[in-house]
Amino acid sequence: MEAESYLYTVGPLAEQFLLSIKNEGKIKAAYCKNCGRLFLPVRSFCTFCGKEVNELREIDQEGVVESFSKVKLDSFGKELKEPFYLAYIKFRNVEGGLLHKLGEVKEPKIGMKVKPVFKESKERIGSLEDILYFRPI
Amino acid sequence: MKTNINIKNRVAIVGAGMTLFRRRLKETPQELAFEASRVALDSAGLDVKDVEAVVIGSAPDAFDGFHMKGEHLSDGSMGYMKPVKRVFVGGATGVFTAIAGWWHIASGLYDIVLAVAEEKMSNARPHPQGLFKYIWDPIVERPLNPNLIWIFAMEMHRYMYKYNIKKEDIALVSVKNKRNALDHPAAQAAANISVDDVLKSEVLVWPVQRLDISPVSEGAAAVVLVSERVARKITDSPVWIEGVGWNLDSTHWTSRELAYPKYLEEAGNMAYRMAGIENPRKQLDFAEVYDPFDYKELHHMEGLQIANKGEAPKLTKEGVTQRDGDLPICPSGGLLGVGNPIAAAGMMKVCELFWQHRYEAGKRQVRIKRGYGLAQAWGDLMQVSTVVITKT
Amino acid sequence: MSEVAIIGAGYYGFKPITDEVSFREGTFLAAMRAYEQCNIDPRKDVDSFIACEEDFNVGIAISNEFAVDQLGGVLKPVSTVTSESLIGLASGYMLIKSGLCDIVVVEAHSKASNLVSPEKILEFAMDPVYERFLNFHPNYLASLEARNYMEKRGISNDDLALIIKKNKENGLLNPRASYSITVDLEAVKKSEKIFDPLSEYDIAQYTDAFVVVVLASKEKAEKLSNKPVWIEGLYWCSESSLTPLRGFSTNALELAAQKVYDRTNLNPKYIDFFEIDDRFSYRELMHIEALKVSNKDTIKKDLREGRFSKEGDRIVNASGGYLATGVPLDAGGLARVYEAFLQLRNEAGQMQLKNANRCLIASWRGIPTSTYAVCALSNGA
Amino acid sequence: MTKVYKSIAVGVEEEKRIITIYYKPYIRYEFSAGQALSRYLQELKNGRIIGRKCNKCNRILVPPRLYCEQCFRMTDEWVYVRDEGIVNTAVVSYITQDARKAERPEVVGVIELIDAPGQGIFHRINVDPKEVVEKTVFGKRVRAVWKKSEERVGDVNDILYFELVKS
Repeated sequence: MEAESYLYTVGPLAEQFLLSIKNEGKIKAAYCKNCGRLFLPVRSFCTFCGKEVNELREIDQEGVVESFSKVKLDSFGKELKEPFYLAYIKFRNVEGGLLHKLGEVKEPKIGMKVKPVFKESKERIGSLEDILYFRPI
Repeated sequence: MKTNINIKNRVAIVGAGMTLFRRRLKETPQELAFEASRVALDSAGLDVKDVEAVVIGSAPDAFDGFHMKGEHLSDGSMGYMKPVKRVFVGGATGVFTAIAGWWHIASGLYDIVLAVAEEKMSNARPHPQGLFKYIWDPIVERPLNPNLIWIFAMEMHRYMYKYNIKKEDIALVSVKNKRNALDHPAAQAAANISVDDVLKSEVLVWPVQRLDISPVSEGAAAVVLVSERVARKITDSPVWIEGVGWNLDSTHWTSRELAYPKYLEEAGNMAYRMAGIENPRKQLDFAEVYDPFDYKELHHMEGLQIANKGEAPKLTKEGVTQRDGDLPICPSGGLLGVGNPIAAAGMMKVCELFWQHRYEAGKRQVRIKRGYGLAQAWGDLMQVSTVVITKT
Repeated sequence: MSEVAIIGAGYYGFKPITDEVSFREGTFLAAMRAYEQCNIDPRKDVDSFIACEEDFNVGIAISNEFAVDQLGGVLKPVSTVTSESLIGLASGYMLIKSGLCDIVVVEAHSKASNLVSPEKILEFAMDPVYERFLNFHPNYLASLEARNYMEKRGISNDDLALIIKKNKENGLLNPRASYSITVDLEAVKKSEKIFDPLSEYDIAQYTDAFVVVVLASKEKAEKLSNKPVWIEGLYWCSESSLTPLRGFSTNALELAAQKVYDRTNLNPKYIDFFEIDDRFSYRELMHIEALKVSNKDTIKKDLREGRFSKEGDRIVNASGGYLATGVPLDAGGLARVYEAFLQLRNEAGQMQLKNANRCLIASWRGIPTSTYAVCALSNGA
Repeated sequence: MTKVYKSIAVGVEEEKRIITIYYKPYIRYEFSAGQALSRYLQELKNGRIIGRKCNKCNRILVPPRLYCEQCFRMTDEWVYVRDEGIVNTAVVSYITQDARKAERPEVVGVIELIDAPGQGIFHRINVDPKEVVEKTVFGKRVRAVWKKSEERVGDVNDILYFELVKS
């Protein structure tokens, strides 16, 4: 009951966020001038105080695993040939966080410190998929 | 219907705002909802903290491309850690969003409610019209590969046949509304065109031609609703919601008389009764009648009893519905002129009530003599209408 | 005394598959039962109808179009609330409180058996930029939350098994509990943790169900029913649908419950039984905490001591909950209202609880949402 | 003042340059037709149109429903109706479902059935588009043209179209 496909715009500030991943290999967070919060995922409004947001700021790239799960089924419910670790990762002084994969890890733990591993810069397209995974520090 | 007209709590509109209406906007649905909400709150002099509840209106999830679209829109609509609800009556949703906001306050449970409508239609590929096949019955209608325009064309042609109405008379609506929209700062399809331009435009589904139709659009619009107690405190010029009405006819449109919208008559009567209006043609100052197609404005004027059956084209021809006429219809420019991001377009009409009553409509301003304005929307399988009546 | 009461409720289905009816026919059968109970004619007596449905759950782009005939609502004020059915109930409640309506019908249904790929529909509710790209089954959002919660509270899979056993066995006396079974704890422990750390036992399955509820003003309720069930208070609340922004929290439920407690001057002690969302076993515990039926320090002990069982002092999900009845999509809230309606009228047969005079219902819209509704019902005793 | 936020409009060409996210959904249904429509489809396969009669208001409902929406009661019996009707409305479509130009124009409309007054069927009508444009087709009598029995599958397309009954 859907269209054949969708082409979503990502919004003006999220576009900057994705471009900074692509061009600088850096995860940045949105900064709300009004309430002073840094937050992820990036959107051009502040969920918490209801004001417009149009600034990104650099953040510590080191994240902390808040939770993880070994993903065995894909979005169709089919078994994956290569299961992977899905994690929820938070960053210092940042509200919210990111969902991503963990790599180079045998036994993940909650509280584990990780950092992003990016694709080669020429392969990056401006997407969260430009990050291959997060690996333990 | 034994609707009780002894409403306990009066409700006022104290702020309105909208985004541009365009074919394609860069913002996400949440961001568009946010922008309209922010502008509406600012115009009311209120902050997100003041909002006690949020009502969201949006048409099919398949357009924006989100299941549970109301959930997706909620934090953009200032709904974070608040009661948020989405209502949905097809194309009639925009006006209905304001009605749902009204009952939050009329119930006495809330004092300040934000009503937001949003639509993003150009996410869907290859064309958003393809999605409309899913509005048809999956078993007895979808297999015929219908296009959305078919049903409207069938209704339009039945209307033309029954009352012997000419296409050139219908085209006058498109000419008027697109011209009115030249004065609307958000307009997408404003233009100075002639009846001839409409009649010569591409035939899509006879009798519907390209310029009979409103465009594919994206955008959002919002109003701030408050209780009488709050209204008296924060503004000298509240716009009161005096009547609300909505009505849904049978799903089986093939067994209904398409030439006349009976459901709109019922919805109108519900709202008129509440507002104490006995003669809409004489008592209304202006009406934002739903006009996704030019014939719909005429059809709806008749359902609303602004014109007798089959006689709306005559009023239009006589200039009554022009902005300087005795009963201006769609002074905003309507969906034909401002654009048609479905739910947002209906809400744009409610915004227009607010601006007109407060003499904030600039060049679009009509004369407020008797005090009443009306906004109406329509949708589903030509089966539902929603009506809001306001008073200065 | 409250101003709005439930005077009739009817259902059809609560089965994994209801191929014998279309969704319209199933709703018609439920509506007929609800109207019969309070002896009303929908064509004459009802002022407004509310259908709770989501397009992608129904399979029609404007599902409101198809909501009207089977309720008896033709040419009446009918509308759709695209949300959890308790939030639809709240709309009916407000329509009556406003003075506009005396009798309002609220309907919700699930025809989940029509859905070929419910997981892809849920993925479609997730954010295209920040969530969908990872291509995982949406239940893993619950997995993340479960691990986080279990670690914080020191709760093990053995503890979750106690909830599974309690609810699935409570359901054995409930004719609507198609998924109720006697539970062998050892088998639960051995089951594969496919949604690591959760197994299939921890996750309620979908069910087909049609529920119709009739609301009335005080005056009408007292005239039409000798056993009205009063709505004492309700509230609903959303945090953010974006999981990475929100993290793992039930703050919105906590706030909704607090509002209901404040408005009704109630606290959990005055409530005889709770009907709350348990679509994931661990979620029952999170919801119990948010409703202040227990707290983070005592939850594990309370669970192990059986305080939430039918014999306990804080009865949770005596109906069997979703783990036993299945999840009827957005009809879940009304399904729980139906269970409470029977209990409060002393009509629950073998399931009947003693002294069931007041119930608190808490519903959730499931992943990826953070939308909750809370409703307090009482029989006025 | 009319308060309008200056959202960012994106042109067709510009859209190719900005970052967008492509997504291919997969959402499928297996609808239960239900008791009334199942029989309807079965009878279409047999080359017949069947309705349900409400013995309270005496209407025959086509397509059949298990319930009468006016009386709110279960309908009472199955009734076959002739595959003939009167054109209630008709239009000429020059576009396809997803708004592309159609190869050839197609006439569709609502046919009010002779044996079930007030009840219409939505279908194709095989008639010269000129008759539609001139509105002469309105009120004319039409009859269903069916697929050959071995080709019928129990679908509304078992009726090819309706055509004018020659008088």
